[in-house]
Amino acid sequence: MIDITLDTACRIGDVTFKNPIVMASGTFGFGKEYGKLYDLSKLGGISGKGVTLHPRPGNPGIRVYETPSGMLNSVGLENPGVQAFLDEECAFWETLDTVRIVNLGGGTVQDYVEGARLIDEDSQKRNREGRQAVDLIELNISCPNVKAGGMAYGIKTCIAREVVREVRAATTLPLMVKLSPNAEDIADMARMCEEEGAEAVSLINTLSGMKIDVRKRRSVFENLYAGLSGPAVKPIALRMVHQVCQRVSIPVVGMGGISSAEDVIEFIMAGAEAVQVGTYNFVNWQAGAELADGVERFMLAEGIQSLSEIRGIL
Amino acid sequence: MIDITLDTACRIGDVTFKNPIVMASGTFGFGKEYGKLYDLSKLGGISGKGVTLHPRPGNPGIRVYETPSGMLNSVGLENPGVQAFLDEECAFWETLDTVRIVNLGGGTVQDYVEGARLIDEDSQKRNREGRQAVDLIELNISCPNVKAGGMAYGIKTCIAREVVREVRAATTLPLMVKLSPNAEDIADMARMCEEEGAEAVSLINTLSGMKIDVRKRRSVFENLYAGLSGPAVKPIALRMVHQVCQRVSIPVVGMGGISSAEDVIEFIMAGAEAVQVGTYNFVNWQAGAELADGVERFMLAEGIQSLSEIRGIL
Amino acid sequence: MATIISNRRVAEGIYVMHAEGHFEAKQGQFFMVRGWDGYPLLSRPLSVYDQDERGVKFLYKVAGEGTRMLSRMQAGDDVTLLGPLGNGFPAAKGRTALIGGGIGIAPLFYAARHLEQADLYLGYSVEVYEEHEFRSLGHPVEIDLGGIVLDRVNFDDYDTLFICGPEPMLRAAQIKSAMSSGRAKVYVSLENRMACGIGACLVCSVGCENGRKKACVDGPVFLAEEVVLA
Amino acid sequence: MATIISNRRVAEGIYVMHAEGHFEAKQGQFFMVRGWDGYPLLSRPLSVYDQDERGVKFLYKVAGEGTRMLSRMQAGDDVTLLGPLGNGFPAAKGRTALIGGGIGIAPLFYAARHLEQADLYLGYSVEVYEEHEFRSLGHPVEIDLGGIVLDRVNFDDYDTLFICGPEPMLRAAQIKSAMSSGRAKVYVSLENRMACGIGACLVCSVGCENGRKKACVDGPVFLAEEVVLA
Ligand SMILES: Cc1cc2nc3c(=O)[nH]c(=O)nc-3n(C[C@H](O)[C@H](O)[C@H](O)COP(=O)(O)OP(=O)(O)OC[C@H]3O[C@@H](n4cnc5c(N)ncnc54)[C@H](O)[C@@H]3O)c2cc1C
Ligand SMILES: Cc1cc2nc3c(=O)[nH]c(=O)nc-3n(C[C@H](O)[C@H](O)[C@H](O)COP(=O)(O)OP(=O)(O)OC[C@H]3O[C@@H](n4cnc5c(N)ncnc54)[C@H](O)[C@@H]3O)c2cc1C
Ligand SMILES: Cc1cc2nc3c(=O)[nH]c(=O)nc-3n(C[C@H](O)[C@H](O)[C@H](O)COP(=O)(O)O)c2cc1C
Ligand SMILES: Cc1cc2nc3c(=O)[nH]c(=O)nc-3n(C[C@H](O)[C@H](O)[C@H](O)COP(=O)(O)O)c2cc1C
Ligand code: FES
Ligand code: FES
Repeated sequence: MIDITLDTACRIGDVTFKNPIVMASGTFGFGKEYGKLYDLSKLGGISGKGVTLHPRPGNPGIRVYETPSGMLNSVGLENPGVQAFLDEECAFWETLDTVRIVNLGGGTVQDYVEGARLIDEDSQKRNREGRQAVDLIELNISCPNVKAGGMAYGIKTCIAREVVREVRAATTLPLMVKLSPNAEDIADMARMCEEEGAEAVSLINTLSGMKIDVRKRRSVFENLYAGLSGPAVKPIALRMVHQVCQRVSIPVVGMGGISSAEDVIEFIMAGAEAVQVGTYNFVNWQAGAELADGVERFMLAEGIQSLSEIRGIL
Repeated sequence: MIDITLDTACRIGDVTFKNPIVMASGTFGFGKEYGKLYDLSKLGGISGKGVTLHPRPGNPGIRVYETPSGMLNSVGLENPGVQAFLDEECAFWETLDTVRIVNLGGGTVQDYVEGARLIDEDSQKRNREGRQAVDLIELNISCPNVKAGGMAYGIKTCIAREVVREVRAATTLPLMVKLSPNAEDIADMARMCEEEGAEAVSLINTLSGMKIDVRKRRSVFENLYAGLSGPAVKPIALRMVHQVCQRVSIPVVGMGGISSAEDVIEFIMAGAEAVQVGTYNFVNWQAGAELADGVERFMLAEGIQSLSEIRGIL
Repeated sequence: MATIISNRRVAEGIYVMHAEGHFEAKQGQFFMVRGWDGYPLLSRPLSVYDQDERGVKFLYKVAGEGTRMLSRMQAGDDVTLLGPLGNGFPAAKGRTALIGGGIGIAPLFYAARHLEQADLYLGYSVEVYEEHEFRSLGHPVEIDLGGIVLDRVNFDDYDTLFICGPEPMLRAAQIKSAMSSGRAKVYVSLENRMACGIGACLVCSVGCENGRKKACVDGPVFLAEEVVLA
Repeated sequence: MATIISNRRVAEGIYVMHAEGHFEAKQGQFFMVRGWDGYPLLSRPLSVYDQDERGVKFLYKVAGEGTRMLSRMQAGDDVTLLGPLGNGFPAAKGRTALIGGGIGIAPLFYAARHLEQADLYLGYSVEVYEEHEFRSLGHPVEIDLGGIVLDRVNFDDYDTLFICGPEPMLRAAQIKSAMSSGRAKVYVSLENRMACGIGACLVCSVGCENGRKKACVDGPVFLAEEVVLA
């Protein structure tokens, strides 16, 4: 009998994930709810619900609409604000044996920077007390840029550069920038993040989509457009991850529609260091644990000892 | 009893479609096959399989792969060339009581222009003989631009402008430009087409996507990426059509995932003059006829007499 | 995974599914239900219609793709259930009425079964179903067919009201409540669209007087005066 | 729409569906089949296994989502059929053998039923099914379980060969044919992925010596020497 030790570890800078399965921002709360359904230490990591400097009520009206193999959401970044997150959720995060990622949104560069600074200070304070709650910041640049007339930072590289640069300067925590598939040139955007010193990029956020209620003759969503996620978008997400991996040498965290261990492997073969899983949490409440196991089963079946053997094989 | 006459007509320049249902290029051959399944005069129009100046064998290897609520195709513009199309298919097209659209692809600007000129000359010749086979040219700018290192014309407005301008100058037939959802800024692209004198734009072509065979450890497609279509992409397509309709005043023909009469109405409410139906032909072999009927039923049920009452209502 | 014990049609487009398992659901709680793998994507929230030693029952209406697929399932098939979820009905105080409109009657049966006193008002639009079951509970049952069931209830006759039904009915109940003496505490059960069902995604958010709440964990039962209906 | 007369399991993961209708299918033709509305998206191509006064039969293997859904359908359910499609087998000349590997045996039954003489070679990997049916045709039947069925056939003993099976088997047949005397005309039936099934979309394209052909209308049956297998 041969004893095989599988190496599923993934790395971003100095942060090590025990496996490539990270729960995606906005679909997993801050982990508490799913933590009642399974052991979160099965996971490579968790990206918390997106937080902004100031609390936000999110969007009014209908916030979810199912589409063929996908869903549109218009949560609109409802969150209690960075400070409340630090005060109320981080005690729980301190107890977790998995990589903890704060997803940070904003409206002005100043908001982003201020938010990052608060997180950084809190982190240093905890560190001095021998505690840690946050391992990584995920900078969500899909938020509307108040100055640029509401167009998201995530669309034009030149507009996004400023926010990445300033946030990079504001924190010593490892920084991962979450890219929008609505970007004009997502590979270019990723390259910019690398240039500005980000440790990693993650993609894709939701694709801008629309649903019209033909009887009411108006958009289902008060915000007109909403964000598409789920299996429907996977082919697009995989292509974008592959494109980005050709352009940067920092780690890339891939996501978009993942709903099986094979999907995870596809992203890794396309070059991703790790993946995130969003909508699939709603389909399978054990998603994280089952995908982590599934990846190991796949490796055993295919005789793969370390994910590095297949990463970026395409 | 009140006698209601429904007005389902749509217009592009001087061309009138009896209803908004047009069959999308590449999914309907040149109409002969589906013509055996139902009466093509039920349709607003037909856009033929894309043709290029020179015959093309298309891509080797697997050409189709099903994805959740969508499909990836990598046909690669297999076609007999413009001249063969004119010689072999146009006699049949002359007999059709529906709007006939030639979908024209190319690799160099010269190819596009030469192709357009051939179609134009043929059209003038037939006209002199009192015949007509082609009502409209649909210029497919998603083809790789040989000069720009294989990047599709459809991505950057400045690169596409040349081909639109030159083709516009090469033909007196009404010109519709088919836009790619992979464009950096699709509304900008549409605006450029309007500026260059196109009579209409149509969108969306397929979204670039990827599928990896995890056992073979390579892309399913020899061409690496392939084009995603079907219901999965509808929310994205609808949003793009709405965005484009906000930017141009020429008619917009919307498509992407349409598979019900309600889907058709959504695109019209988003501002489309007419729609095209692609992948749904594979799902429902009577798609064209049934959608045409379905639109009328919807109008009756909702008390709509003319599509202009609801067009662009959002 | 729960095995289906039975799944029978009780009226045109209306079914009762009995699924095996030991759940300890409270009155007014719900489950996220799916009877398929990946398509359709989301699970469907269904209220507890009844619960017995063998399992849980759902009374549901075929509204679209998901419920249509549920309706085609048969005894022996497996259904995936997450729950019981939600706050459920609070303890009823004093004279109590349960008012249901359409498929909104579903959560009232199990609630009524646990109440010593309750007046039941059931509103149907085209066909009456499960009347016998409701009557067998021994409470007074008033049936309305094709009318407005709320019109049959004098809010001031009661201390507690549980109301379930389509949104226009809930809005009407809010108005009626505001115009009444205020004797009755009026509770409504909302049917917001949901994704996770457990409080993690915020898509089911309800505008409340003091900020936003989650229909799936803070609800689905809310004080009528507290929620802002769109 | 065709009503299902029966749909029975004949081996692990193998089913025979009998669907009502008058079709006049030729041997070797196929239908595009769907037993659902929109999901999964595409219809599934299935060969004619047999045809009688009541309808058409398919012998199919559960390979993925679509065939799994077909396997769950029951007598009385409706299935959507487009067909018969494709060229079918040509007239067989001289001594003829029909060789099937795995579910590739499906189109051979109906073909054999219409031949005066035919030697049948059926290759199975784990379990033999429909043996009785094939034997009842009265032709010699050689069964291979777990081996390489092609090895049992001497191509030079025949004038016509119809071969159906997985792609590696078809490639092996091409090689074997090229190395034989050339007496036999060797035909293979391809199983390319399809979308429209009627020649309109070009996704089923087959590289042939003289240009590209469409598996759905120019095939699925081709001369082995003519096609380029990937
Ligand atoms: C807490 C709660 C309890 C419920 N209890 C019952 C019950 O006991 N019996 C019953 O028949 N129905 C009940 N409903 C409504 C039921 O969930 C919907 O009718 C069902 O989800 C429709 O799904 P569908 O696939 O048939 O329709 P589709 O229209 O195809 O559904 C598309 C999507 O919209 C969502 N959706 C559509 N209508 C509703 C709705 N009214 N409420 C919530 N989501 C909706 C679906 O969940 C799905 O994600 C309840 C809803 C909630 C929130
Ligand atoms: C002309 C022809 C005749 C056939 N006759 C039979 C038959 O008689 N009995 C039988 O069991 N099978 C037959 N097949 C194969 C059968 O079509 C596939 O097994 C089936 O489509 C798989 O669908 P799925 O949803 O179960 O699998 P999935 O893997 O979920 O299918 C996903 C997609 O890939 C396509 N696909 C997957 N495998 C194949 C394949 N081998 N061939 C073609 N498309 C595929 C499907 O059609 C679908 O679009 C035939 C194929 C062709 C082309
Ligand atoms: C309900 C919902 C809320 C989301 N909220 C956030 C968010 O706050 N911040 C963020 O960066 N991404 C957010 N996302 C995007 C996801 O993290 C992820 O990028 C996207 O859903 C694609 O992955 P999936 O297809 O696996 O869901 C949200 C997605 C959903 C469905
Ligand atoms: C098999 C296939 C072949 C296609 N070929 C062409 C083509 O030759 N020219 C073109 O402009 N678009 C082509 N398209 C794109 C369609 O015309 C349409 O833009 C796209 O499929 C989106 O619409 P749908 O979701 O309704 O299919 C093709 C699409 C498919 C699925
Ligand atoms: S449904 Fe996810 S929070 Fe309520
Ligand atoms: S499947 Fe469409 S041409 Fe053959």
